[in-house]
Amino acid sequence: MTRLNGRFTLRRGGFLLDTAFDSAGPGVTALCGPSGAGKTSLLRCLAGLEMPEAGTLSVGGEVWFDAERGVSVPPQRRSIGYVTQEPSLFAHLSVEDNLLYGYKRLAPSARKTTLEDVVDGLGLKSLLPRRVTNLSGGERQRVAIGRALLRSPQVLLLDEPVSALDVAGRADVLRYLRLVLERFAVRSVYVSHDLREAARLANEMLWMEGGKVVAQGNARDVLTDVHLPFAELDEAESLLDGVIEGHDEQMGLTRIRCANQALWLTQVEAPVGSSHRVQIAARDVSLALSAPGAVSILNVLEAKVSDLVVAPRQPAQMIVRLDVAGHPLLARITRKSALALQLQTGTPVWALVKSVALAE
Amino acid sequence: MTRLNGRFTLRRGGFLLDTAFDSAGPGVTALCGPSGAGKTSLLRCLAGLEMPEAGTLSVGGEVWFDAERGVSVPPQRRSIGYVTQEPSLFAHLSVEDNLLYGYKRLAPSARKTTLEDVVDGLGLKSLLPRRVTNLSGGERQRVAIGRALLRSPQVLLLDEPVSALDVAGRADVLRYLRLVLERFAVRSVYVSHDLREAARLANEMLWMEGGKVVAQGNARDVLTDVHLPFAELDEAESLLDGVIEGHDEQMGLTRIRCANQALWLTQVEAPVGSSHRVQIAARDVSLALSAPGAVSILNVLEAKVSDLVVAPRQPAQMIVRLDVAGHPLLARITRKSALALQLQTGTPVWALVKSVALAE
Amino acid sequence: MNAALDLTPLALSLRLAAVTAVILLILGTPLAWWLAQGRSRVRFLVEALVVLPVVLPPTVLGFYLLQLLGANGPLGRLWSLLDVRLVFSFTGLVIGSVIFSLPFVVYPLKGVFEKVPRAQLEAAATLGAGPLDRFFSVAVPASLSGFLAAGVLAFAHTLGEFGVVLMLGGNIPGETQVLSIAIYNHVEQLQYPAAHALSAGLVAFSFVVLAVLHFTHSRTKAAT
Amino acid sequence: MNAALDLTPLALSLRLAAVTAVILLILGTPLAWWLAQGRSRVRFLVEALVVLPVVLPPTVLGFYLLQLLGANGPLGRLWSLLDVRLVFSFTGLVIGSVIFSLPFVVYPLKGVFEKVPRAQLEAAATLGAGPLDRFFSVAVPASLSGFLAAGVLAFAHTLGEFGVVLMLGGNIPGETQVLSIAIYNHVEQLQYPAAHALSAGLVAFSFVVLAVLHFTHSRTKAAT
Amino acid sequence: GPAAWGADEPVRVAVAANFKQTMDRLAADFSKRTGELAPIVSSGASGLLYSQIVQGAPFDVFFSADQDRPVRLEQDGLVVPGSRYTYAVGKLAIWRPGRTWSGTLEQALKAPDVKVVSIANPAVAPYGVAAQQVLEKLGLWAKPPFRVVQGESLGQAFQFVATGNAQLGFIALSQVKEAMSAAEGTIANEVLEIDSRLYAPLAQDAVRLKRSAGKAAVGRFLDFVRSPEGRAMIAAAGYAQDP
Ligand SMILES: Nc1ncnc2c1ncn2[C@@H]1O[C@H](COP(=O)(O)OP(=O)(O)OP(=O)(O)O)[C@@H](O)[C@H]1O
Ligand SMILES: Nc1ncnc2c1ncn2[C@@H]1O[C@H](COP(=O)(O)OP(=O)(O)OP(=O)(O)O)[C@@H](O)[C@H]1O
Ligand SMILES: [Mg+2]
Ligand SMILES: [Mg+2]
Repeated sequence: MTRLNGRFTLRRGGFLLDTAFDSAGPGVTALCGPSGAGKTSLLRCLAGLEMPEAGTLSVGGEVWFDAERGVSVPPQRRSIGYVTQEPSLFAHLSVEDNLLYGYKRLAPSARKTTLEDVVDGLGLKSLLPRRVTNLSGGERQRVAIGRALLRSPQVLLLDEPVSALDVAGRADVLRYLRLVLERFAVRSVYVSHDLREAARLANEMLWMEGGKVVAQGNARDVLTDVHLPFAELDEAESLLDGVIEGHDEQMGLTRIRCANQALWLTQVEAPVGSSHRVQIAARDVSLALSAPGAVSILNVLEAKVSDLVVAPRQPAQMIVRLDVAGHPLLARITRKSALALQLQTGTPVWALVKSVALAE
Repeated sequence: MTRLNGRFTLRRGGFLLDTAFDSAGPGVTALCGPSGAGKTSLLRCLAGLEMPEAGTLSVGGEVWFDAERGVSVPPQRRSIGYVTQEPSLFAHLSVEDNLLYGYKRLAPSARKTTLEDVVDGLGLKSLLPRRVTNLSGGERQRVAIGRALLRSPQVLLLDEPVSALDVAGRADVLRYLRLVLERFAVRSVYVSHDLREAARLANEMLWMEGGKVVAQGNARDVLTDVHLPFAELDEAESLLDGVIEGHDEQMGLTRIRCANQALWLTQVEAPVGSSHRVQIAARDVSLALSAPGAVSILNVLEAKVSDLVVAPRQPAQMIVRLDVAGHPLLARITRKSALALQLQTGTPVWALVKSVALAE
Repeated sequence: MNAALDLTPLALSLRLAAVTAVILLILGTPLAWWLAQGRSRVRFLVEALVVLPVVLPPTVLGFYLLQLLGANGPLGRLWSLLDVRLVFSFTGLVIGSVIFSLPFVVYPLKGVFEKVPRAQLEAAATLGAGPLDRFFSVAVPASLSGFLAAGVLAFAHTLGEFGVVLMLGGNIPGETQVLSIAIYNHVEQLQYPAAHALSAGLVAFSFVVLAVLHFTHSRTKAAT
Repeated sequence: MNAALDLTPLALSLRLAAVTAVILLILGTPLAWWLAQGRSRVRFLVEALVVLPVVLPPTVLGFYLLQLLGANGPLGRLWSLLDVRLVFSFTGLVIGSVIFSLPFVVYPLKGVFEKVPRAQLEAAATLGAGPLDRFFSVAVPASLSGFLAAGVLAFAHTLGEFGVVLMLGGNIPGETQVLSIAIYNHVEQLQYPAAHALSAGLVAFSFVVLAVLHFTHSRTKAAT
Repeated sequence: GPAAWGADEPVRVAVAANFKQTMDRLAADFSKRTGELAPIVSSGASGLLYSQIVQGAPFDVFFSADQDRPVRLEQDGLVVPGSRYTYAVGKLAIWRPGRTWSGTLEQALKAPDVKVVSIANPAVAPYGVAAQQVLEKLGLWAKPPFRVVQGESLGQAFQFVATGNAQLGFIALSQVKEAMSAAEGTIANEVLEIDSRLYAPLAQDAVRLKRSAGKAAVGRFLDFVRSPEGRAMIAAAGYAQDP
């Protein structure tokens, strides 16, 4: 699939973006990092809106930028959709015409989706004839996403695209986004401050700091590496791949087999036998030395401690990496508990998983 | 303290804001609701930026607006600070001059804070001489917050003020905000899509839908009312008031007595005997019928089921309201577990609390 | 001679003003866009250059243009090879008017072009619009009031213009005698009633046209 | 008559252009602000009205102003009670120039004023700035290029203006004989070398001033 | 194009502004009498017309307000040799509106209520030069007891008086007739013709331009202007004839 790789050197006042990256895909690459890390700057370089002093960019083997050879494909000839951090809709056009702006500029054969589909998926029906200047913040963001999708891009750049949406709206939009990205095999770089949100979408994660990508890799590994900044976040979580084993229609639950064990989650519409990824928040994982009795916790996994560190910013907490039949699983517990349980690398434990969610 | 009350009727195209509200204070009133509910419209009415067709507004007994009597105090004479959803900094001014814009327009005696304090609190030191046009999204938001705080307002209106900040930055800003709001007894209305964030700050919550405030009340009660939309959210949580009983320096933990029981949380810098509020996410609460054995869960509370409903949008989940010595506590568990535990109103249970955080 | 009833000068003036305004918008737009959005370091020189036609008295400007474009002028000779006469013809009036009103088109346009949000131009680029497409689909609609201002000023200034037109046109009735010259002639000949009638007519007509234009524009703005 | 060496007309022209530009900015700014941001429904009428001075030939406009402001005119009589003479004086030149260049100030200013972000004005209001304060602290700095454009156009147009000034001023050497009239006289008298010298001087001088202005402005923009 | 001046093209006349009305009448009369096309009359300041002619303006004949410009054109070789002649000699007058004339020129100029006197600009208008000469002769030029305002043309000098901004103006006698014909009402008794010895003669010359060669109507029109009928019309307009 579309591989994104290259390096950029871009100086803007006191800030220096100076980083290499190589993201093989497929799917979504999450781009995270503190405010001012250079996430937006990197996206702008990818989009061709900044002209780095040095560097290269190749997308799916095509060279989009090469400072030395003087190559720079202009933005309009890069197949990108870019949802900027602050949506910049065309003030003189209606919502509908905003949505169609990129669409109209595509050869019909290059159009992968339709206005109807996007409007339905993002719940924009009632907004179509409206002017964009008096949309609410969340409405503006959804229009911007729709506009970028209708451009049917090869690469979709999303800079906190749902920050102004309420929880329910955000879930709806992300669900639709995931669907579209998969359906059309779009590569996407997704900036988010919400790690759970990012993890739900991403195959791969980049962590930026001070203008540099400092950590990068498969989302499952990066997220559960206790030495990387993800693990210490409140929202730290693990991803496990599994296969649906069955549904409990009556209870509305689905059983999924992950790491050779059964996990229950809220029923999903998916056939038995299909592969899925689940995400488990580190804070949702408790540890016990013996199999627990009657608790409301549905999922109990046999595991072994494979790594543990004190959380750098919260010294009362420990981050524990578990090995569940070869799959990494993060748990966050208090140091007091860890001491009481006398945890160390190799200790066999029961992981009590409070909540399991489907990641894809 | 400053009581905000009134009602507004404002028509904008097909949208009708038509609601009454009465928020006694003190402290923060969270304003939540889906995208397009009218949150921003309501703030704009409070700020005096919209002229409702009908209605009144009184703030701390002072009449700021009365359509019938033709009273409308213009925005510049309302003592408000308004952080808008998309920060609108003055493009021709440096960060420092942006921050000082409102400050300079105050009589020195009315200034409650200083540039240094705000700059330190929001980490803006290195940005001061910069022009605002090339700030990152998160930097812009922090400058906007600082500018509003330096106006030393009586009422602070915050429209998703930290949506563009990363998790750590967001926590820092909210901590500082809480400090300032308390120190200067500022009344605040806080729009947020992140309920946990809102709950951490708010004494009172308003839920808007379709231009109306549909639920309103004390944050503790509103949040734990299983029939209100808050409880069904992923981020649903409970607030408990307690007193610090002691610190475990070695483990870095603090013991707090809530609802007559002891809870452990990450050590906080507060003297023994001081009152605090803790927040407990519904998804962090598991239920057991008997006292559990050795688990990594530190906090186990005796409780009684006082109410339970199936989560409206996730029929596989149940929202359980517990009574912990008279204090409400929410738990979210799967229907399967609820059935296994045979929960009903009155069932005595043990609440296993995975994580406790200080709310204020 | 009852020139008050002779409508040829009026028709000529309107034609001249309209043609001039259109040509100026066509020429001034790319120039203004370049001044507003270009990156060249010499833009300030061009900005200064554009204004120079109006620092000279119109008659004097006309005099120099006559030297340049006339039968003995360098450009005049060149064009006469093509059998085109640049002066003492409608062409001459247009050339003179275009040069003389250039700053009144370029400056207002440049002013609004500078305010076209860069974010919107960038958004258009990422949505597949090339520079020209961006200009027409984003910059122009965002700058309508600037175009209106530029067009109105060019039109009005050309209607009232007198010195350049007199010099380059030669005040030939039916050919280059525009309304402003006709009114001037009446005043000069002490034919005040005729002058008043023509002036009042011109002012009233202009007022109605301008008011309608502005009214329509304000409706459009409110509607979109 | 060796007027090429007589610098009085130049000094007078510069003074007139400067005074006119300043007065026009002072008068035109509130008018343009009202047109850009006001809510009145009759704005379109005023927008049309502002342009009318330039649809008349300058000399004819001057003629009517002379009737209005002159000794027998309604305004002239009024002012003469205060012992102020409005015509054949520098005051007269200023009045005429101000009226004649009004649209070239109002339109560019209105153009940029319309683009002052409403969100910034609202932010200023919530930060305690009243309407006037907002105007000076937000709208003006955001509209500097418009002020530059308006000032430049007013200055340049007044420098070159000739008809109104002649009519209201009476071409009194040392008092109301501005440079444009002097140059015209030379051309009319076929004193071409003198005309060329003055024209070249005027154009060169204007070019330098304008270039410096625009250069400084572009630096300021880049710096802030 | 050049084909525009074919044989059946009307005569194109460039005329100094002060003679425009008279020329209009001459042209109309010529056409009425002969049945030929009425000449097209373009007016302007003589100096400007001169520049235009040098640059190839499509004029057949040039009626200047002075002798200087026609001479210059002769020197430039643009004129049919021998065609220059003085078609009119202007008469200077003063106009003092609002009162029937009495007293002398000097008394009028020195009257205390004469605060502003208008003349045509001596730099560009021969009538202005003449007015200056009169004032010089009367010793009123260097330090006049009134302000002297200058119009760019005779027309403007007239307007300053007509609008009441000048109490007295030096005008052309021909303007008196024009003002009457323009329904301004008669001002004849407010006007005093100035003794022609006080100023150099205001001879106005006309020339036939070379480019009119082959256009027979031009000769016929010039003949008409020079004919007794034409001369009578010029005299009636307030001009003297070549002395
Ligand atoms: N011209 C400039 N001069 C100095 N610093 C600049 C300039 N332009 C950008 N910067 C800085 O570069 C840094 C990176 O900006 P960028 O917008 O890429 O950050 P980000 O990672 O997207 O942050 P956020 O999450 O807050 O949006 C910021 O600290 C910004 O202030
Ligand atoms: N002029 C108008 N015509 C029609 N609808 C309008 C107009 N102005 C605002 N609205 C609608 O009013 C609703 C309320 O807007 P508001 O900005 O208050 O929402 P909000 O609650 O702040 O939403 P968000 O969380 O997305 O920011 C939106 O649906 C918006 O589209
Ligand atoms: Mg960013
Ligand atoms: Mg909003």
